[in-house]
Amino acid sequence: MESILEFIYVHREMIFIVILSVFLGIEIISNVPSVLHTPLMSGANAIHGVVVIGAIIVMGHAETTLAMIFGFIAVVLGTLNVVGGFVVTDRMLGMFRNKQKRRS
Amino acid sequence: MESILEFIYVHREMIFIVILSVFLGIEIISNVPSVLHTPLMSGANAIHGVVVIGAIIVMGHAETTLAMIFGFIAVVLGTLNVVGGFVVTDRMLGMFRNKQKRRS
Amino acid sequence: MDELIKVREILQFTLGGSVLEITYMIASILFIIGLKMLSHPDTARRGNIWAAVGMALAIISTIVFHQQDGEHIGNIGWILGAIALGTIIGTLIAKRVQMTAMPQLVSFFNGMGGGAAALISLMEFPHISQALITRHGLLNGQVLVILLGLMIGSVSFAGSMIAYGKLDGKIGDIRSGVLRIVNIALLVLLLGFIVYIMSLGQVEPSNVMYLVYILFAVSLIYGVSFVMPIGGADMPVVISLLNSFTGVAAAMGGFLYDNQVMLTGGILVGSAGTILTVLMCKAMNRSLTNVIIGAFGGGASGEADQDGHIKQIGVPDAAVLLNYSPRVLIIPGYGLAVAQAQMLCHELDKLLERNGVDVKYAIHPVAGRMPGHMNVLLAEADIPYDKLLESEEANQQMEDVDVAIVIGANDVVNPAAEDDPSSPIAGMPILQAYKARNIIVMKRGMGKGYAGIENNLFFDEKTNMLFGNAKESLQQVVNEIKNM
Amino acid sequence: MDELIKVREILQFTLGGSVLEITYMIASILFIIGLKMLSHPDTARRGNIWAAVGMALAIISTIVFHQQDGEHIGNIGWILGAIALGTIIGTLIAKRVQMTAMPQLVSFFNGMGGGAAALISLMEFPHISQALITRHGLLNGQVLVILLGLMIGSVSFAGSMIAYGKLDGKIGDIRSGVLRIVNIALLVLLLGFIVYIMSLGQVEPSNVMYLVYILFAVSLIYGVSFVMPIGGADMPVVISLLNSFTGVAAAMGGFLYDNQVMLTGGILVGSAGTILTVLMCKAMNRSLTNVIIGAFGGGASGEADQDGHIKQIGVPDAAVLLNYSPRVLIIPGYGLAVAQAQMLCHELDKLLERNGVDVKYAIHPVAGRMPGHMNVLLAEADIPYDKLLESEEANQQMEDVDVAIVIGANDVVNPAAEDDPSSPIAGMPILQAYKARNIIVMKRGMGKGYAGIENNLFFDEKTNMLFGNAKESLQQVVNEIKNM
Ligand SMILES: NC(=O)c1ccc[n+]([C@@H]2O[C@H](COP(=O)([O-])OP(=O)(O)OC[C@H]3O[C@@H](n4cnc5c(N)ncnc54)[C@H](OP(=O)(O)O)[C@@H]3O)[C@@H](O)[C@H]2O)c1
Ligand SMILES: NC(=O)c1ccc[n+]([C@@H]2O[C@H](COP(=O)([O-])OP(=O)(O)OC[C@H]3O[C@@H](n4cnc5c(N)ncnc54)[C@H](OP(=O)(O)O)[C@@H]3O)[C@@H](O)[C@H]2O)c1
Repeated sequence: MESILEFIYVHREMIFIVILSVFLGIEIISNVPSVLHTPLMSGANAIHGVVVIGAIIVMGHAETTLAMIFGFIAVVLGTLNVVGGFVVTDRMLGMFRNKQKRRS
Repeated sequence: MESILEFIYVHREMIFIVILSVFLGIEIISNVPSVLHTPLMSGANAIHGVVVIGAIIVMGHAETTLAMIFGFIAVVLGTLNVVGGFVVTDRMLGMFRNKQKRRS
Repeated sequence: MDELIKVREILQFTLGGSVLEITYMIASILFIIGLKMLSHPDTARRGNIWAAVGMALAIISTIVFHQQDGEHIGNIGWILGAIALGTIIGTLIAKRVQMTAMPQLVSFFNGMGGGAAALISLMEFPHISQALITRHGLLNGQVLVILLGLMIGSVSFAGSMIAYGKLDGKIGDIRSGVLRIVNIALLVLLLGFIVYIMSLGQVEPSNVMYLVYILFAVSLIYGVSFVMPIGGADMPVVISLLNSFTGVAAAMGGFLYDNQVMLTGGILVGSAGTILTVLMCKAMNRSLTNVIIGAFGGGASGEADQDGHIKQIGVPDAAVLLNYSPRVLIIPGYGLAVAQAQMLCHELDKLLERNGVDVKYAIHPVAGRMPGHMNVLLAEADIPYDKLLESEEANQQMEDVDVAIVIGANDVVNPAAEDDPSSPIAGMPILQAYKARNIIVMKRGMGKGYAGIENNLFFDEKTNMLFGNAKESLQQVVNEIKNM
Repeated sequence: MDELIKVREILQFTLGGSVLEITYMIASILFIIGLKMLSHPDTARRGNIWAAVGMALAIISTIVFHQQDGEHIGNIGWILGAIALGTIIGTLIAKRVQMTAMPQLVSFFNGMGGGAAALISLMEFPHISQALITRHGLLNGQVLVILLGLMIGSVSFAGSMIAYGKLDGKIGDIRSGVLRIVNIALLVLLLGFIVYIMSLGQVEPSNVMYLVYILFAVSLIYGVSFVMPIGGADMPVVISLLNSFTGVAAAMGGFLYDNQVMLTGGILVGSAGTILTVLMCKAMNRSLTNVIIGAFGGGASGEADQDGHIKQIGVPDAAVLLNYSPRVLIIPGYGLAVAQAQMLCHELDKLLERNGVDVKYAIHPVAGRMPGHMNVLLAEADIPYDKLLESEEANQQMEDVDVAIVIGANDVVNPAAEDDPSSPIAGMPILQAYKARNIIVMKRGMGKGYAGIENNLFFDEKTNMLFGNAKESLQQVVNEIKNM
């Protein structure tokens, strides 16, 4: 128990960031039209590829070969997530961009 | 310059909190109907009365008489802001609560 | 190194400290939820209460658990006394004041918050961390945060008091081009002064306190001169702006004390308040700069041709006209609010409905002196919500309206907004009463509205003026209809 | 003490460190703005690009400026190589895949992210701060964050791969009640295992690595068995859910490295993804629990009376019917997508319009296999946006429609949703094609739709079946009309 409270205390600012991000995420999405569900899911998917930064840090400080190999795989996977995610979203949105413009 | 960068570095988490709060504030308010402008302003006004916490801290650690006096005034002012703000907002909203209910 | 810091923070950990942080988190969540609920009609009142609960939690928890350098909050008696005093005065004022005086009240309370923020900065300046001063002199973040908090808080305090005075009719407008230049100069001076103080280098903060007091004084002056030239009609916008200033000032306190609830609370209000200010300006079809710099109204501009003749109408004729029209639209304005005639208005409306007349109200977003003013007043008089039309809806139906009764409104039905590009209200969306088949205007005389300009609607062929205080005129019309 | 910590942090300050933090702030802002823009049709594409810019900034800045215990990022060659490899493969896959395969692609990329998060946790477990272990043993926040990241990341990885396989038709559904119980047991086991590891006390992390590998393995198994029993039609919802899981896993990395951009990015996606999941379920009129627990479709339920007779129609008759009807409504479904008949559809529509027929499209929100599927396909075929009606609008006009052509749709026009409370799609809002004066249904045979149930619409008096692949049928109808 104490160690949980301590964790909260030490990471209080991070927890505030979490709280605010949670609300912000909800607010931003809550009015999205259903047409955009798929591209939005795909774009959000690309954003959590930010985990690749963690992979870069691991790899950047890897000392053993095992760590290097795992790190390498993690960076590749993370990059796939980021690049693939953004490219595929762009392709999807490219499909109905022109139509949507007329609408406004 | 360096001391500004240092400030940013040391307070990076606080700055993230600021950034997120700014966006959250904007998101939350951006669709408010004009009828609610006044009560919303009044309610928001009460919330920034949170500054009273600072006043309490000052006063709680005041050592000189001057600090005590200023602290006392600050706590009174802050409390006025908080209490007056919430009460007046409640009164305003009380005026059209029943009508609004029928609307939904 | 990261490790080292975390470990140090861990050593500093106390049970109370973590309970305090958890309450702060809960309080912040309640603020967010409260603000969110406040922006929806159905949940607004509950939202206000949630936010208040969050505030109470944060305050109580601070008193009980806060520690600074291992010391708990002292002087508890005095603190509780100050809180009690503030609570009593605040509640009394808030409960006693009339609905029409709400805007100035908000302004007053806002000023209190600004004042508190300024005082905190004054108190904390001498306590700036020695370590920081040794490293960077006064050129450090803590000094910046304190001085900005002082400046913004003071401006907000002084400005709010002036806005309060203006709305309460205690202070008139000073319209002068010079003041505008003075204001810009003052602002530059203030910012320059902050830079100057910060560039003093390795000095003992308490030795330069006199400079901080000067900054305080100049900020107060700036606050006064900032609001002084702005017209009374624009006060709601100014108050909203000052509201967001106070939010930012409170957030500075958050930085200072590493206190996240002050930070989130302050910044939320700061950003929400800014957006709200912009939205308010939009509702009046003006830009924020226009509000702050371009003084509104005041004689000079908008020369309407006053050669036209006005047509008066007697109470009996007005009563007949109303009673035998299929569709009547009531357009209330500031005059109705001043005359406190909303109850009578509802009586008229019920009477007419009983006689088969279809009665609706057209609510202009900026009718009256604060946004939502008319809605609040009409709600107070128990007028059903579904009778209220928003501007656009009302304008669409206007051509089918047999009689539009304009009660104490002026600017919001002034066709100059559409016709006359030189008019100070040019471009503001209006209620197009001139499109109705007949128009009855109830006002005391030929007095002008807030924008201070002539209104051609009153000279229209179709317009009938019914002079007199709104309350009396309405009473007479109601009696007349009852006797028919 | 607060002072002390700040001072320590200050000593740790480097120019590069602050530049890194500033880029992280900018990147987070770009993520927020990007996500915001992604949720509006007009700005969506630019939003995606902004978010991508933010990501590029964050990655580059990490490589250049990141320091850990004073050491810069090493192995740069390998890192750049890995990034290059990921970029090339990612771009190729993303560009080559067919529009109809988008959902499985998103799932695939999502799995990659989850896998990366899991690997990071695996790597970091042995490096847990010694100081923390001395103080609390394994019962500390860092261990919690690592283990949660491992578990959530692995579940997301395995689940996404299964979802990918299902959508790609490589993996069938396993519908069994047993699996549901197994799943609950597995989840409890996983959480219990985490608690167990954390309660081990003062042990050397590297000595308990085998436990962590076991956790990893069980998490992978759980990911598989979590998605396995869920029907293929529900995969978009599952992917959205797994998407938010990966977001949370990424955020755990943010805690671990005190890295705010990972934290905000991850949590934003976590919360936005959760809401999106809920919104998607709403669009299909189902609850999330229903999606996860109650398997959908699959023979057993919904016994429609198949005694009715069906009426077929020939291509010439269909062409005549269409060409001489004032109002035609096209209802596209999954079959149209599979047959890639959207272009032909547009040709038919242009042809009819030229002959004076009013042609509109009715788009059901869940027609096809992913939300917005039909909109994307029709947009691809250059069909003007103003011809597309949303469900409600279409239903309102349905009674005035002379011919409704249902092309490869089934569930979205199944009246059982309204009539038959025992049907698995009961309560789902449908396109009320049955209200139209005539109905033409184009499909290959009497095959069922995703929900796997009979459709009484096909036995309706007014319905004419035109059997054949949608593309071929449409081509024939188009040719026929051209020759008229
Ligand atoms: N709502 C807001 O948030 C807000 C905020 C700031 C500014 N404003 C501004 O305020 C104005 C509001 O327009 P409005 O049409 O409501 O009001 P208005 O233009 O200010 O006109 C009010 C009219 O009511 C008449 N009146 C005053 N007391 C009366 C009484 N006791 N009985 C009958 N008539 C009385 C006055 O004429 P007599 O003297 O001849 O009787 C006056 O012409 C706009 O210019 C708007 O931009 C509004
Ligand atoms: N959109 C989403 O986000 C989403 C997500 C998850 C689940 N779903 C579910 O998917 C379903 C969508 O409904 P729907 O009406 O679009 O499709 P559907 O109910 O799946 O029916 C598709 C019909 O198209 C026919 N078909 C297949 N290939 C064809 C071809 N080449 N040419 C002509 N016809 C062909 C099939 O009949 P034959 O075999 O006889 O040709 C089948 O009956 C709903 O149940 C929905 O809940 C949608």
